[in-house]
Amino acid sequence: MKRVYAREEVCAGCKLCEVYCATAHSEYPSSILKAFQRQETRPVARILVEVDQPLTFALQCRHCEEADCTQGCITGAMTKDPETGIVTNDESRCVGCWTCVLVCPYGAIKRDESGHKVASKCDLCSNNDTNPICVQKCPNNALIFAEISKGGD
Amino acid sequence: MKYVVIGNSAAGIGTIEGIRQVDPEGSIMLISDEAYHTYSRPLISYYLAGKVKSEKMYYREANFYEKMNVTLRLGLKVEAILPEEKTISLSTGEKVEYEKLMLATGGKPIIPEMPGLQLKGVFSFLKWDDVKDIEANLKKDDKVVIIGAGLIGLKAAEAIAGLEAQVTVVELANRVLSAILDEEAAGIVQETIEDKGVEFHLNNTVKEIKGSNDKVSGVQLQDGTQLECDAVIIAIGVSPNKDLGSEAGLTVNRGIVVDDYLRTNYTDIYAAGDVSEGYDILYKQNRVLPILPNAYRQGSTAGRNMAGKDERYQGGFAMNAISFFGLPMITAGIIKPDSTEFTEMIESGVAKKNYRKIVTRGNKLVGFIALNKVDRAGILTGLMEKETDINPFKDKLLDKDFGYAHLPKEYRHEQLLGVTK
Amino acid sequence: MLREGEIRIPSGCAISGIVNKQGVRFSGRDVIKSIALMHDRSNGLGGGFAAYGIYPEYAEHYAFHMYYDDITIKDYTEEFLSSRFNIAESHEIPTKKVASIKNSPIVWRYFVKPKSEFIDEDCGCDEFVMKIVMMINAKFDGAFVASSGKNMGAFKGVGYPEEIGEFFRLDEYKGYIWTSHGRFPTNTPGWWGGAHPFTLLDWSIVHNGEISSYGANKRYLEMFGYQLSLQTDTEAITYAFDLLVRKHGLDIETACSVLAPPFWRNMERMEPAKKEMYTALRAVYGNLLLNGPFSIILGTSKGIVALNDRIKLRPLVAATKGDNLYVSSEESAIREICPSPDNVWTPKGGEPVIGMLEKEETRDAYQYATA
Amino acid sequence: MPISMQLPDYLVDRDPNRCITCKVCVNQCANDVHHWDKDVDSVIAEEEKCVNCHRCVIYCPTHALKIRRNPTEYKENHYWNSSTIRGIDRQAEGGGVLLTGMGTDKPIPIYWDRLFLNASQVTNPSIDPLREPMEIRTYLGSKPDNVIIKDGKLIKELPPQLVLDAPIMFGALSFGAISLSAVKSLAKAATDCGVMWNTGEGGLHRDVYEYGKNCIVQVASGRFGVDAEYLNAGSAIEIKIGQGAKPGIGGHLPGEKVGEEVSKTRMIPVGSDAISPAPHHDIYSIEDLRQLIYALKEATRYTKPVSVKVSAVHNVAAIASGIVRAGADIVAIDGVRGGTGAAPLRTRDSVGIPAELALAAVDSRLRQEGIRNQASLVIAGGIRNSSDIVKAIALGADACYIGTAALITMGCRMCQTCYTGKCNWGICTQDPKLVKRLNPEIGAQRLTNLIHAWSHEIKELLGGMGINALESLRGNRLMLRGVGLSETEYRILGILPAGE
Repeated sequence: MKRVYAREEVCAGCKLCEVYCATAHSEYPSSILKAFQRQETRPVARILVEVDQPLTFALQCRHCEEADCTQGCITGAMTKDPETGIVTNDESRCVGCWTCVLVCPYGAIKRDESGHKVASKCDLCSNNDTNPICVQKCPNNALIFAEISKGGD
Repeated sequence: MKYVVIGNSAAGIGTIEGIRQVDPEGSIMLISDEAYHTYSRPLISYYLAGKVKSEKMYYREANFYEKMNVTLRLGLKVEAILPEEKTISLSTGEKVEYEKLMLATGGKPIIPEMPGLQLKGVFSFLKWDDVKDIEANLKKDDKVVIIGAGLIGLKAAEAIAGLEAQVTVVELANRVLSAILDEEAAGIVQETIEDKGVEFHLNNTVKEIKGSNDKVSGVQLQDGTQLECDAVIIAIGVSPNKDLGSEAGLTVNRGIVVDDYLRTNYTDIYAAGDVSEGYDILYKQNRVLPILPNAYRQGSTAGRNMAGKDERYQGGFAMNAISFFGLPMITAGIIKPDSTEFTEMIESGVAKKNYRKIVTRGNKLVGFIALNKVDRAGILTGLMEKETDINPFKDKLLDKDFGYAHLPKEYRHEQLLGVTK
Repeated sequence: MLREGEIRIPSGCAISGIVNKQGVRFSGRDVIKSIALMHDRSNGLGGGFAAYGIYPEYAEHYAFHMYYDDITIKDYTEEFLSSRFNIAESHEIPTKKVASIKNSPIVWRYFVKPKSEFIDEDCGCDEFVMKIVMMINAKFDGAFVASSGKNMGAFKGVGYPEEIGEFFRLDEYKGYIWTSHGRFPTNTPGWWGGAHPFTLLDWSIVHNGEISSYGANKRYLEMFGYQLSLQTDTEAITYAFDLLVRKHGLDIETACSVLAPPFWRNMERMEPAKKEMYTALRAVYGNLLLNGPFSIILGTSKGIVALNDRIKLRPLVAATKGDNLYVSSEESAIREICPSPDNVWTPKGGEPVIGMLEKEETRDAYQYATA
Repeated sequence: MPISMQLPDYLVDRDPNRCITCKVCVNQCANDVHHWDKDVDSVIAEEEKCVNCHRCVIYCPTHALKIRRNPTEYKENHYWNSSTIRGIDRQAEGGGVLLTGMGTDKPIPIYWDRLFLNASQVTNPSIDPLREPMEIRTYLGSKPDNVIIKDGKLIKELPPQLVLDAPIMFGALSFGAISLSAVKSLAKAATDCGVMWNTGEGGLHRDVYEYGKNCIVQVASGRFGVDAEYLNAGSAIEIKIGQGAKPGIGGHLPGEKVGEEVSKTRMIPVGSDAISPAPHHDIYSIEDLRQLIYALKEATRYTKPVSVKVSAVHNVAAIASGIVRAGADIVAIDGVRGGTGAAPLRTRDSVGIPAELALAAVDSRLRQEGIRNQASLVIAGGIRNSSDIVKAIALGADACYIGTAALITMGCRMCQTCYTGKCNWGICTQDPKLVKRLNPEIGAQRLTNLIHAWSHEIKELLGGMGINALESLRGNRLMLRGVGLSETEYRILGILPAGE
């Protein structure tokens, strides 16, 4: 499947991916200003920029083939779509137990406590075709959305 | 039947999903003594607290069995397994032949012998029916004594306190959550819970449940303290529900003993989940690890093996993510080592209820506690699972921004740029 | 008003030329008829002819056609000429009164050879004549050398070309090559020297077009000692041929491929040796590339070459009939004098049409009545 | 500490209605202008550090930022104006030579803008580059006066030439002054566009050897990174005598910029200052230059053209003539507006002459001497756009170097603080956290776009003039007319006033 890969050698560490991701997954997906100013709680980005200068890179759910989060999920909210391969969290079923946070080896699942507590994670902007918002908006092409075959890399 | 699965919880469901990954056709029968569509046991406290409604209790969608093409036999018991005949007999008198059998019978509550157990108002806290019972009997301002300050006991305490009942917890150990927390962390948790009006009696236990008119009226503690109460919840723990196995001649220790492929001593019979003793990669021996992720993984691995794969179960270790009254914590592995081969690193800020502890053995991470700041704890779990050499970044492990940026480039690239898992 | 040499004057034109490859000499009547057909391509402000083989009796002398504004400058120039040349013959060029031709200069003809003291290894006769011609044209105010080659001459002036032909009585001359030019300048003071053809030694050029590369061509030629006193394209083209063929020893066809080189992309497809040659020519002589629209007829004593710009922005048609090669701006102007040619074609841009004499001797075409 | 007299040059306008405290400005400003103050949960600015590089402005996702010139007025004084006063303040407090970066920003007459191009009307047709071939390929190198052909074959092959698909080259920008990302961008773009890039005096990093075919390797007075492999890695060699931004002085790359990679590439120890002497100490005279030219030709077996680059100074025409006679195949003239990573302000603004006049003078002089064919002429120093190039070629240049324009293409905002090494755009810095901000793929793509765009424009302009081959414009000063110049300037430029 296509995944988002970070190219740390050109990541400027600006964290604009976080801003755009948070906006896209907020109550006001088309307006940064509204998302950050009107939503009661600050919107949570589902991508995370790690910084240990000069190293920076963005990291988000890897949509694992054998996803620990889906296996560990106590409610069955976290599932991997057999067609698209996208791992998503059904927030209506999630109870915020953080087992997924415990098992995700990438640390890619965040706690969103803005509403009822839920695990918040990358959903590839709900598609496996067009570029997710983080890829679209990365000002330095440090994120790519691509299929890398096994043994490829 | 080609496959028979006994048990309708995480390990059983994992088994079915595992089988179906490999064998979309073979007939599957699922047998459970609970008459429910598969539901999530860890959610019972949420149910009791009213945070999760009935319709959200289910572990899989309504058409799950249909989709998986599973013959369902709910609300009945397996009386016996006849390994030689590859047959099981049911409480209905039926006999069912199997080619492969999964024992995912889970655990049962540990109920210590004491007077008064038969009284009305004594509950255990394991199944949905248990909390439905409590829900039906509990009134506002009732006094409830909970025996056991482990995960179950405290989840019960949280739920019941939320129902405006008065909760007292009695625990034999010197601290709450003694299996997953050390003293300092436990102290923080206890304080948090006490702030919500829950009382604790540590280093103590209930000696006798007292009653009047067949109904619970109080308890007497070991130290002589008398507590009035309207209900007692026994939440000491669970033990493997292994009798069916042992009676059939399966090798049994604390739980049913399985090999690396989750087979019992009868190669057609598998066991997974809370009933079994799987490999613990930290202790390097088989242990009962009654936690949900472990149960599911064992189940699905066993399922694939039952359907013909030859997949080694990588092993697991104890790990828990839980929160009480908004205080989250994640712990894993060995958190309170008792020998000098371990090293501990601690960062604590009690005021903010932040506490982090790292336990290492040699160049390996073998356990941690994260209180409050639990974000990205999974990275640590991953390092434990992969038995990664942590020496190059050991001093960063407690940093608040610890992440892949601090891991060696090769590891980082392999993990993030390769195909994942 | 500034005249040629003081300012560049763009102009449109008609051109026509005939060569008999057997060297048979024929009257100027045909070429006049041909150019006259294209009357509308001129505006009466310039016309002219070049003819080869017209002075067989003085074939070894340089034939100077001189235009003088007045007697004073004529005397002065003649004195100068006498000092540098042995003059075998000089006379006024015979003319006829034509109503529309006005303000004609004094037109005089000299057959000369350089005095031997001016000739040495470094400076042969041709080189010497060229220098003198350039000097007169640049510095002798009121005197102009219209042509200076051997056994050839240029006849040009202000007027329609057919009137100029009549004025100079060209039907009375016989030549094996005739080229002609009718001019449509956008402005002109009506200076006879500015009319075409432009000549240098036995090179003559008639040209239709406006070379946008003129400034580059001019500055390049200046590096090799040419003084472009007229500021006309024709002058620059003439010098370019002179440099490439006479001085640098390229053949005419190669010279044409300098003036209208193949496109780089076409060179890419050539076989390596050819590609290397064309690349070298273009890299070295790039400044001689003639850009912008042009069609030209180059006359030499050995034949004619007609050439278009690379993307054929000006018309040029060619035809053959027996030993005759015709080139002209318009097919009608050829058919006017050769109604049924053997072959008529439109040469591609940059592809020269070459009509060289096949033998050295020439003869008169008594049998040649015009067709 | 005595109070500083220096006011901030710029003020940061942060619209509180638009700031979402995302802190992108904080993490992007290498000058540490922006800070997040957690006590008030807002971002504040230390304006005295702001150099107006626009990094924060462009990266701010809500356009909450504007940078304004500090509006505080000094007492009006045409002579002792604010920049003069500020310069004195800087020196009064710092005591050093005033340093600056990029080309001069002083209002020197811009001759390019006084020159106007011709176009065809009626008497000859303009040519539509979309319909007709339009050729801008350029050969740089010494040309013989004539071509000898026998039996349809070339007798003597051409001396080595550089073939350019457009008359544009990236000027000398050294690795060390600029980042490896910037070098890679230039190298890749030059290769993709069929033009040349120039190492400057920074040597050739291993990662860009693959772009050697489109590279001019420079030999400067410090001889950094020069060995036989280096000389043979490029397609031409350039001896750098001078630089338009700082004629007469050398270069100084401070040791802190000499990291591992710069050290390897320049072949000097890590952390050591890379000092290029003002003169080449083996060239004190023209005959010494000849020796070096031929030494380099020998080292490369006469397979590569040798260029000599000089600053445009007063007698540049005579100097250029000498260079051609010394055997150079290409003469590069860098005018007073040429850029730099670091130069003393006074030198940059006051030394040298404009490229336009130098070019015209050199071209005329070489033609007068009949040696214009012996070397190609490359002009540099402030070429801003395609029409500057077209005008330069009409004045007599064979090709142009672009430096500043290329830097702007890669993101440079001309803040002129290159010498601090804190380039927020990852161009003029060796700080790894800044270097990676310039993605060489994006840099190369932007440069390629620029070259392609300019190529199209050059073709349009040529077509308008009725020209379909660049050769026909070269030195074609009739295509230029001037406006508002003095008689002397017209004479030097060799052009007529508009209307004549």
